[in-house]
Amino acid sequence: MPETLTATREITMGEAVREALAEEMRRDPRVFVLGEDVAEAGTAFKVLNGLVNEFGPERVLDTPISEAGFTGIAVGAAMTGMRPVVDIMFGDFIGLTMDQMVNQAAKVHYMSGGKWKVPMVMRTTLGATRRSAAQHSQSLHAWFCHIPGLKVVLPSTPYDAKGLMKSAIRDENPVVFFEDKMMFRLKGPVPADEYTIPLGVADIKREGDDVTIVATSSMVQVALGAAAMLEEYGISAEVIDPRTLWPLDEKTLIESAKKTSRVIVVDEGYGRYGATAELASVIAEGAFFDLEAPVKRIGAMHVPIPFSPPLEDATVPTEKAVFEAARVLLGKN
Amino acid sequence: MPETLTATREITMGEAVREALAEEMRRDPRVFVLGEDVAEAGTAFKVLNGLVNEFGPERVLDTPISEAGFTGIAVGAAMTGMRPVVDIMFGDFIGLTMDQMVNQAAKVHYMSGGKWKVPMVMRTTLGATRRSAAQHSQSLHAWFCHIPGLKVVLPSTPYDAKGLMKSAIRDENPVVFFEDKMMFRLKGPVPADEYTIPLGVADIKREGDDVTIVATSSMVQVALGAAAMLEEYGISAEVIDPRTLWPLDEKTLIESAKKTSRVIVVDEGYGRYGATAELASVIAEGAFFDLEAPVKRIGAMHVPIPFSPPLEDATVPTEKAVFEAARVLLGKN
Amino acid sequence: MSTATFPTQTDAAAESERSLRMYRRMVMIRRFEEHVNDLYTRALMPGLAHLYIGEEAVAVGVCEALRPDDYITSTHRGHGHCVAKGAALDRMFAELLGKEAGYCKGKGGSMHIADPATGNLGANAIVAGSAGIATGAALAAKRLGNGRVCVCFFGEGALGQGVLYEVMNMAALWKLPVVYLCENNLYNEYTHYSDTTAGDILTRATGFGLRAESVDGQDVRAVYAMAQQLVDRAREGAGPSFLMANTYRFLGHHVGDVSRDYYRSKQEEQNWKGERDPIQVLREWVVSQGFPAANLDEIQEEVRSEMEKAVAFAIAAPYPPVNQVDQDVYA
Amino acid sequence: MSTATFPTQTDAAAESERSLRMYRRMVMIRRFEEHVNDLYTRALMPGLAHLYIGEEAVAVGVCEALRPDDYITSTHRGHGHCVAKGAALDRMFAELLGKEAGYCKGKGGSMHIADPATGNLGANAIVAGSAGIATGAALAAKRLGNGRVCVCFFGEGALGQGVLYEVMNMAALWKLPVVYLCENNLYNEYTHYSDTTAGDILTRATGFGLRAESVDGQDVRAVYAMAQQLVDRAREGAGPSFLMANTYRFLGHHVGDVSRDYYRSKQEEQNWKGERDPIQVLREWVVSQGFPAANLDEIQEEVRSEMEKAVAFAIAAPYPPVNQVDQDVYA
Ligand SMILES: Cc1ncc(C[n+]2csc(CCOP(=O)(O)OP(=O)(O)O)c2C)c(N)n1
Ligand SMILES: Cc1ncc(C[n+]2csc(CCOP(=O)(O)OP(=O)(O)O)c2C)c(N)n1
Ligand SMILES: [Mg+2]
Ligand SMILES: [Mg+2]
Repeated sequence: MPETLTATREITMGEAVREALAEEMRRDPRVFVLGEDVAEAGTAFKVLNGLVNEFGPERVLDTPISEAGFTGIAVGAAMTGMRPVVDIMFGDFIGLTMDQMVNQAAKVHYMSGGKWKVPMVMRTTLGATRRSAAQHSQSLHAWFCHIPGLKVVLPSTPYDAKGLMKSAIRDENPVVFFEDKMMFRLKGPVPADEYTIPLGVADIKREGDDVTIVATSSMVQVALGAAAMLEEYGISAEVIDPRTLWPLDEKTLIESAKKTSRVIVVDEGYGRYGATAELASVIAEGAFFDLEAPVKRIGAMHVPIPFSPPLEDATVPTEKAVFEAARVLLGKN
Repeated sequence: MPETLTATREITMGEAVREALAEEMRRDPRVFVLGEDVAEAGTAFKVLNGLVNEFGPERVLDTPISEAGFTGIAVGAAMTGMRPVVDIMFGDFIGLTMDQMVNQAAKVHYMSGGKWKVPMVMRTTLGATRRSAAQHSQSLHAWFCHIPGLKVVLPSTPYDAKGLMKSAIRDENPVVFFEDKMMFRLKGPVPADEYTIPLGVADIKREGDDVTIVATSSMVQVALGAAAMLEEYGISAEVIDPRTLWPLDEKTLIESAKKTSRVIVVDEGYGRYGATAELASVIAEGAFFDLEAPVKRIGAMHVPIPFSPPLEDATVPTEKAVFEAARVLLGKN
Repeated sequence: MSTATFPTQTDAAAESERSLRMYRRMVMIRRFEEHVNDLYTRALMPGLAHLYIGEEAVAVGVCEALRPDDYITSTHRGHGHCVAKGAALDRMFAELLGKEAGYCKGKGGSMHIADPATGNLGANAIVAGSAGIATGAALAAKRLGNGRVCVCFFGEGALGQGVLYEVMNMAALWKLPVVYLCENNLYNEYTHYSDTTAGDILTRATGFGLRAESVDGQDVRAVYAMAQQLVDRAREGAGPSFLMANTYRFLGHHVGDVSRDYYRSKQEEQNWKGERDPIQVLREWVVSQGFPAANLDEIQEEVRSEMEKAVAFAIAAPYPPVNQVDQDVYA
Repeated sequence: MSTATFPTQTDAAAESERSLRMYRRMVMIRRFEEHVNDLYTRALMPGLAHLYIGEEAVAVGVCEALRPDDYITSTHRGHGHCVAKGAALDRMFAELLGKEAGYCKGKGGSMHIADPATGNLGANAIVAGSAGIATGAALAAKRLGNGRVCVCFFGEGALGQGVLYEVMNMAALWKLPVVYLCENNLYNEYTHYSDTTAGDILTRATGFGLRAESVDGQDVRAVYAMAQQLVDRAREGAGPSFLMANTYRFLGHHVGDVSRDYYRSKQEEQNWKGERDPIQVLREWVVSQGFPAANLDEIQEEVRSEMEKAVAFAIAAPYPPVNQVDQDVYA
């Protein structure tokens, strides 16, 4: 976070996203939001509450339940002069939009030899533990990370959410913005003044020397919790949030890995073939000869997410799991 | 390949797949194929030529161009007593089926507490260099590998294709079977006798001591070509084909890595956040202290696949690239 | 549960027997949902709950036309369909509370109840998510020649999803025994369906080659009569159909949706509740036929105590042991 | 290229001018495709080629009704649409050969030609893949108030894809200036559309609230007249429409599809080619109007030499340097 801030308030992550949208909609008349129940209802999570009052139903546009269709409409509108922000209520529903996002949005610029551009944002959610079961709890961002032509943002604080959302909207490319459903009420300091955060710059959420914990989105708080626990055991953990998984700030990750020589990567996506694999590989490639041990990956258990609370809780990475992994890594367990 | 084979013929990969389907359809009346132009046309790649003559249009069922719809139909038919094989002409089109495959097929068994089963196969393709451009050339198998509840098969020889397809059809779970479009005409020995290959068992395609090359699908031939080149330089490469990316035969990969202490992973999917990341991570986790260098990952260039031949060729991993990577890894470049 | 052996409507005794059975089922659903509301409000139920109160006649009338081995697929608002198809209440409640004794061992929860024994292919939390499954079940039924029919329940919000039209097209091409049952309760969550649905719903279905009908979804007898026609037709091989049942959810989209003024008026709700309550509508008809109201009250009473036992069972039931978390991923 | 300044059909001079212009465009497409066939057969063209021969009247009649700044989206069988919308032949050929001088710097190829200058949002190799894009362009046109209309070309095979209905629904709800142009050439690849399309196509569109029409796709004048009505209507704010043009591809699904007996008869092909060739149909009309056939022959000649130059340009043009491969991934 910048050093000199005037008038910093504590607001929630949901409010931060709404502010970013409202500011960008004021700044640029081409920006508009579309999705299911975004207008009067302000989305299922109420994050957009009030936007329709300021901007009217044409710029906060309720759609039918047609994720593929309205994502495709956003692609076309983006190509022809608008800057749409598509709202996909649950990240689990992105399966319906993969063709539009991957075969269309991500490729239009390249396939046209750079002639057409697709400046759009898809806002969607990730994160479990809401007892929403297997079709409403997934963190599927790894799919989009795999696709050239897309950018992928995973904010972990209100400050980051606002600054990154503004950059995402101003970006000339399709950007997918994943918000953790469980963090909408998380509060944090956010300056009243205008600011943006560039895509592609990791943030060191906590400095430390003994172990690096690379964490994304919901897992940043988990990592910080684990770091606090480790501190009591005399272990100094550095917590790094890449903030955008593509573009990826490899340098910051690798430098920290070189410094601490032990790394844990935590992400709420399924643990196999997920974001942790790429992050671990990038770190191993860049800091191999400085590492004391293989990069430890922690992701969601490789099972569909169960409804029953004790089962669901067992699938998600916890502070304790990260704490213990760090101790094992340091041989202090 | 088994030691004692009677009556082994040389057939193509396309023929091997067709034989597998025909044999399973004879064995089990519940097995049927559905997809676009599968019947008289025998698919766009002619792989199913003649099947409709033997089994009739109800068991080789032409569908409208409705990938999501007929994949969903396959899920329902699988739950209620049939064993569908869904044909998705180009792997690029799986985007249209992600909701059906991921939110339905993969989760039905778990969500129902084990009550319903979904024994279906999705056959689709991967692989570039056909000059088919960005929407007909992708290798998107990493998406499915990420999803618990699915199995993912990538055969690299006619022998493997036949044995694995038969196992996929007999499996009680949804299995996605990726065939390389460029390999349909590749010939190889296939026994006339019945055989199956279990899912989850890697195959050592070539033994070697100095470097391990883990390669999938289309990249197995590339790896073997590179191994031959390396041999001339006195470097002995072991080539391992996991054959199924999920379940994954970690043990075989790790043992080889421990033996050679240098590993290259080659896969035709996009190089970032793809299958190579998981394979490299699994190997690093299992053989870290035996590795002389970080696992080298080689995937498709992180760009949409271009049409122009010289550009397209530059995006795909080549024998030369693997050869050179191995020499660098061994410090013999 | 219905069996295919009942004679036609012309048989008065059978008709009154059927009416009482449907009355009981509707009351069961109503009571079930009231308990869900209560469990949720008491923080005993995790997750979300989408109540079916007000729409009981649709599930009950349709399932009355089905054989036990016929299939249904259901939605996020699925408790009514499950009950109507014959699910056991105790195991349903147990599932809603995430208990091991539940239909899905607690893994599915409110939005994913499934039960092979009653032909329930599963509730689905993806809007229109079961359209493909239902159509595939109909394809299998046709291929296997087992005479089964599948009813695909969905809300009118699912009309926004393209996959529905993809599978209706195939069902029509292949004459599959499936009935697409559109529960038009006027709202997709918090948006009136007229803001999301252009053209004419029945014409859409006709355009894809389906027989298309609509029915008063508050009149269980009308629903049953129409459903029976369409189910019989499907079973005879005449192909798929589309039935729109016009109905209304009396409460919120989910239990937490309590301030609804911004999307619909209290007056509208009052009108439906006061004049179009499906249980009341049937009660009036039954009484008008000279059947004593006391018998209906008795049914109410029986259901009430049955329901309380089921709830108590579920509350007392244990959670699944944590080591079950990675069971049932693969068959 | 058409401009919006031409007077109405009642003006005979304008009409014959238009007819000649449309004749020229159709001949251009025909010759273009013949060259593609030739280039492909001579192994000068990489990939696949889906020829538009036989369907020329559709693209030409429709684009005649468009302003230069109106949008189109196109398909895998897209060369005709690009030419009709005014693309330069040399840059089209260059793209087909993967050359740097091509419309997409060789990155797109036959199935992805796009050109902002002529309002071409791009051909698309996903069946129905551009339905969303076209509808979004219409939404933008409406919001920006620039009076543009978008025509979404697709084959009747795209009627299988649900996303088409999703976006038609939204276009109707929001009265967007878009025309969904269904080129019904009877086949989805190697399957007759009657095996893949249940019900009635125009009824489908009507069911989603669109004005729905069909037209003889071999009669360019009829196509133009109907398209003009629907485009005008869209431009005036009256909303989207659906036009089915009945046509036929004279050759294979792609250049390699030469033995077609298993899916359609030679006789059928002969009938269409002999009696329903759109160029011949227009020629006969023009001549019947007393216009000398020699002028038409002159047009043919002009087009022929123009085409040869364009091909020569493309053949001589260099491939893009390999270092361009990772350019244009991000804007
Ligand atoms: C694909 C998908 N999109 C969005 C949602 C979120 N959602 C849940 S219920 C609902 C409204 C459904 O309305 P309708 O189909 O009419 O059913 P009702 O709730 O009225 O019974 C929405 C949008 C979802 N579950 N799945
Ligand atoms: C989503 C998708 N599915 C399948 C294909 C393969 N495919 C290419 S063209 C085609 C047939 C298209 O038929 P139609 O839409 O009628 O167009 P036509 O070729 O007749 O012009 C198919 C199935 C594809 N490109 N995209
Ligand atoms: Mg509804
Ligand atoms: Mg066609």
